[in-house]
Amino acid sequence: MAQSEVIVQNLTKKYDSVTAVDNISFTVEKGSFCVLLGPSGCGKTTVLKIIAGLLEPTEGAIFIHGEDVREVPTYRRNISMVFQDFALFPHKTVEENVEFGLRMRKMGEAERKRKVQAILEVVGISELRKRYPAQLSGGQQQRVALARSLVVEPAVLLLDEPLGSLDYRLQKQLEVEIKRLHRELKMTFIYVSHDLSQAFAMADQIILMNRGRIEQMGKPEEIYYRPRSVFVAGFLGDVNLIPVQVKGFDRNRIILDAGVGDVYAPQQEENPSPGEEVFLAVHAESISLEREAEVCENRLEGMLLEEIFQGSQIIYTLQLKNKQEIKVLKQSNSGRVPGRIGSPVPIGWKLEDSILLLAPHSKRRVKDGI
Amino acid sequence: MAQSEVIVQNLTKKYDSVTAVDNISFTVEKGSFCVLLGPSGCGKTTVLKIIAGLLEPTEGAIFIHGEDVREVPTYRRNISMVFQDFALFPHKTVEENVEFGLRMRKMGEAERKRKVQAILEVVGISELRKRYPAQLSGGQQQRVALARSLVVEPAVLLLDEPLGSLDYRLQKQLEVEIKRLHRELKMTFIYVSHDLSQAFAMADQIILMNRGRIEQMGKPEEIYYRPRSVFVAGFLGDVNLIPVQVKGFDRNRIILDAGVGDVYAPQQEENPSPGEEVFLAVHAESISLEREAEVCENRLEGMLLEEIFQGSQIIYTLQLKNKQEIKVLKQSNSGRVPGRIGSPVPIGWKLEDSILLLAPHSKRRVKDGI
Amino acid sequence: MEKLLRIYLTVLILFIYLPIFSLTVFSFNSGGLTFPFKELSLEWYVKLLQSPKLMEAVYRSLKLALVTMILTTVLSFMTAYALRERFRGRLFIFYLFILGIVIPGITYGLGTALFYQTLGIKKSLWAALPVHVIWTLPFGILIMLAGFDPKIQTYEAAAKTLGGNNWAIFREILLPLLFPTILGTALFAFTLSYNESERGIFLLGTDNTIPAEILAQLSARATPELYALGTLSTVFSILLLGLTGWLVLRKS
Amino acid sequence: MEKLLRIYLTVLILFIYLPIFSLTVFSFNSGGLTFPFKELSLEWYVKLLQSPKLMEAVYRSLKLALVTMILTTVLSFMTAYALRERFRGRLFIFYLFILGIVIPGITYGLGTALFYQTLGIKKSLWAALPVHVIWTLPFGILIMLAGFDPKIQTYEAAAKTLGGNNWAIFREILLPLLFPTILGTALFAFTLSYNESERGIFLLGTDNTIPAEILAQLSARATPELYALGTLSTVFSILLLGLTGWLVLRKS
Repeated sequence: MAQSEVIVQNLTKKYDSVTAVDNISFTVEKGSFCVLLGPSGCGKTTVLKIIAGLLEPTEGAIFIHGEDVREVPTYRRNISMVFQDFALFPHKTVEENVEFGLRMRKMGEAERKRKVQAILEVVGISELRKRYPAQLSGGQQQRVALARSLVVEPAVLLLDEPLGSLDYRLQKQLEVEIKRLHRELKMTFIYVSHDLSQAFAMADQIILMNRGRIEQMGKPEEIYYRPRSVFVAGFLGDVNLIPVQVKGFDRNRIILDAGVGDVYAPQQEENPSPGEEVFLAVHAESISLEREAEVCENRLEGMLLEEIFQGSQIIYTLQLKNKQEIKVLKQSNSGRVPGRIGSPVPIGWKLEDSILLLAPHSKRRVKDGI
Repeated sequence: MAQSEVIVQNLTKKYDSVTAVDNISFTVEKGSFCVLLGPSGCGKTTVLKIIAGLLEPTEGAIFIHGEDVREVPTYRRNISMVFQDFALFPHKTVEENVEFGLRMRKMGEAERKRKVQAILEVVGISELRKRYPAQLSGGQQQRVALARSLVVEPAVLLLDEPLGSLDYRLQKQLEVEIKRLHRELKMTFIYVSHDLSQAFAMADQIILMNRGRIEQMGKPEEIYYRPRSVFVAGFLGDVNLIPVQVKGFDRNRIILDAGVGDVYAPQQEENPSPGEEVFLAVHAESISLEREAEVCENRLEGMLLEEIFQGSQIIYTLQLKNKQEIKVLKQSNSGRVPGRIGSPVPIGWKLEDSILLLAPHSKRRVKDGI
Repeated sequence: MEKLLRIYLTVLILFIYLPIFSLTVFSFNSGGLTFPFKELSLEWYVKLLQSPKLMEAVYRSLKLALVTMILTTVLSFMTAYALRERFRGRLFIFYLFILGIVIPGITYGLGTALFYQTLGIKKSLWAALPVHVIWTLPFGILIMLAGFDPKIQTYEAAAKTLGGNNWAIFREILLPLLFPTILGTALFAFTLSYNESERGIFLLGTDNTIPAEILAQLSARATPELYALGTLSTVFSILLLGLTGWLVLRKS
Repeated sequence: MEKLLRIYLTVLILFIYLPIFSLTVFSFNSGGLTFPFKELSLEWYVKLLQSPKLMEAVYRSLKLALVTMILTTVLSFMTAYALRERFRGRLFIFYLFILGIVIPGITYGLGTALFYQTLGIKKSLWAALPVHVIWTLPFGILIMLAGFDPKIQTYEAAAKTLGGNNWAIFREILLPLLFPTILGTALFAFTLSYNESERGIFLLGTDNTIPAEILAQLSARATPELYALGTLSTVFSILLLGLTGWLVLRKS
């Protein structure tokens, strides 16, 4: 069994009357890549700062490498951290920045130089070592920040939205490099992000937070294919949320009234009662149109409202008779165009693509707070 | 023929020694949605501010609705603008904020009230009209900012990354709403963004800028399917750039040496000369794997390096024998898994999916400046 | 660490306020200047009110401070507004104003007296007005510049794109948003001017303001009604500063 | 609009500097105080150097200013460091310090003299040290607080996560980054103390600092070597302020 590197136990952080983090617990395994994901203000950065020792928790405990670090100051926690705006020391060169942590550890000069050189090569900026941060581009600064944190070989590397202030294109490139560094260096990474696609691209484990609590945690595929609440399904982006009422059961299916016809979901371990109002979530790319729709177990009819070109994908918006909108995602080279705007189009999806959301607050509207 | 609402003519803006905008010209048609797209620092916001009259150009002219506005102050230009951080007046209520532009136009109180009420309903926040900006969420503030700019019925609405400070999920929702407002109100919109998917989702016309110049302009599909430079292809994200050398011509094809075998591109109006080194761009979603690859005109063999789950899509990274990496994008429900990591996989794409890049700076490496 | 800082701050503040405290205590002592505190009484306060010379000086100080306040507020608004723009020489001009704080007060007063003599201007209360304004202006500019936060420039831009001309922007955006800062500047300027003595002393002639009068009387003999006056002035200054602080910081 | 502002700034600055200018001009006039400018000469500067009373006062002022500078710099660094943290009463403490600027100087000097009398402390040069520090400290704190920009807190956090303890952070991050601000504070404090007269005047006894000496001599008779001294002090203050400005703003 894998060893636990970081254990967060019943962590709570209150500011005066506001509860930023509300009694959360999780475990990060040694060598894994954990992403704390959630909308801004959900408390993810607070958790990271408490792990780093930059904030004190109101309640709860943190264990790093088996040690309770409640009384351990930041500089003896064997962690290091990459900040959103890099926080490179402006009065030190790249080399001096990277060397800082090693000097703090009283490492001899020869070994220091060797390690600095090695890590600068790993992140691909050894030719910049005499420059000052102000002379570097955003991407280069981020590489220095990574090198500076990695060179001390911490038990845990904490990353606080390290790509947040970079261009989209640069983000995508550095995502790949951070993932590669993680694989090569076999350290434990805890990465804070509000960007789902970043989390999917990098995480072994996603901890999805909302309003100071954990909504769901697990592997990216688990979160994507088995969202457990309307919040999670909504956060995934291209998921259709259809309000339905439970009508009854047949064989292995739950029969649901969608207002414009019956739809079906697989039976659950704990089934809802007939009459209950729940949400059905269906991924936009799981929905078939036209002829392909006719072989599906779930079939409805929509009217094509809109077709949005998105590069590699096209999003079709259709409307059911009760004004409910359905998004359908198709790869743009798939060549099938479902008729003209305004024309009726058959919609369908497989039984196993119906995700029933039974979570307690499933009746809250997704648009809440917007 | 459509009427031109905004004409930008040979516009240049210099700050001391830096040229932020370098002799650019373009035309925005009446009622269209134009997106100024580009990486940060490319000069797009400078262009917008010059159109608004908030900055003075060093050279060049701006025409709005046929009038040369060089000598016209901002407040008489018949434009309005939505700012990235909303810029709502903090000491005025929602209603007073929205009313501001109408009062500046000396509109009578009864008509003012009517118009404010109407636009608040259009953007869906009429119940918030007595609140102050600080009492609103980010999404609500953006709706107020939109209402405030729309209510004056400007000839042109300028939007400066209006969704930049919002959460991803909220961005996607408001994208749809801004697009809907544009369709319903039939105004001319000029929208600044660094986000390609936003531009694709909303634009009739994209003006892609880089280092103060226009790299390419046209409809989203034109830019996506016919990028004219390595910069544009790189900006599109999931495009494979393969360095090739022109070998010769057969029938309607150009024969290219990719180092690991020959590949083909359709002949151009202006063909490159044999021996010339150019780039071949192939969209990641245009590449087929395994059996499907075998019927394609372009065929190579790759080794599977990595498989990244991205929610609705999966990115496969393959490596050719010369270490060139190839990205392939598949919808995650397509069910085909191309063998194990490390196993050889046939790669293929159709002749018409080969895009030859002949632009002058096509030899610059894409990683430049990173 | 935090405890140490707390102790340090407490000691420092005690140290600053003890002199004021002793002045206050003795102003209520019927014995007057000498150490054994005899009896609590308002004797010196009554004497103060009965001294026409001192009361006239107070009245003059208030008049001068009021006019200084108005001029300083208007000028610091205009100066801060101008200094907000980036232009060549901006910092140089800023420092030319700040020099008003560090320049030796006595030298400046002396120079002005000489300058007036050259021009044939007579000494009087209003002759001291320019040096008062020049003393208060740098503080006013500093407060105003701090009040012009960068967001205000965005609000101005937004108002422009909505059709607002310069006057409308001043009236609808700048004035209401900067109102607390403007009032804060005014009160600070008033307090500074009311307490100023070094610069004005050579210019006032016989029209002594209250600090000048105190200085003049002290050269002769220290009377306890001056303690009463000092206590009142201090309380007044504290109240005005408190109000200033509340106004400047209320919005944040 | 821009032109108007330029004219306004020029007029205002001329107005501020003309008195200083006339002082300077007359200090080079062999005729001395009176209007018709006779002849350019260094006569008064030579007399100044030959006046042991004035030169001693200059020496005393420099000594006092130096010690005040050191204390103010250390205390304002500590205070600003403490005030950076958000804690209950933070603004209140900040205003308690700022009160040092607005409190009437004469009242404060008088209070301190009384306080010393109560404690039996004799008047002397060093007796004026506390009031000098209290006068310069609020300015020092303001400069330091402006220098502690929010990014510095991030650098400190980064240094902590890299294994830096408090002392290492002070030495490696705070000191080098704040060095210009610290030096600026020191110079500003020095200049303010060197030019201070109101507060110290009742505490110095016979150990007059130079502004106190000028004030004392002026009560008797204005001699032109005081103009020479005023001119020198002003030039000195301008140079120090220029250096301060350059130090504080160089990094931005």
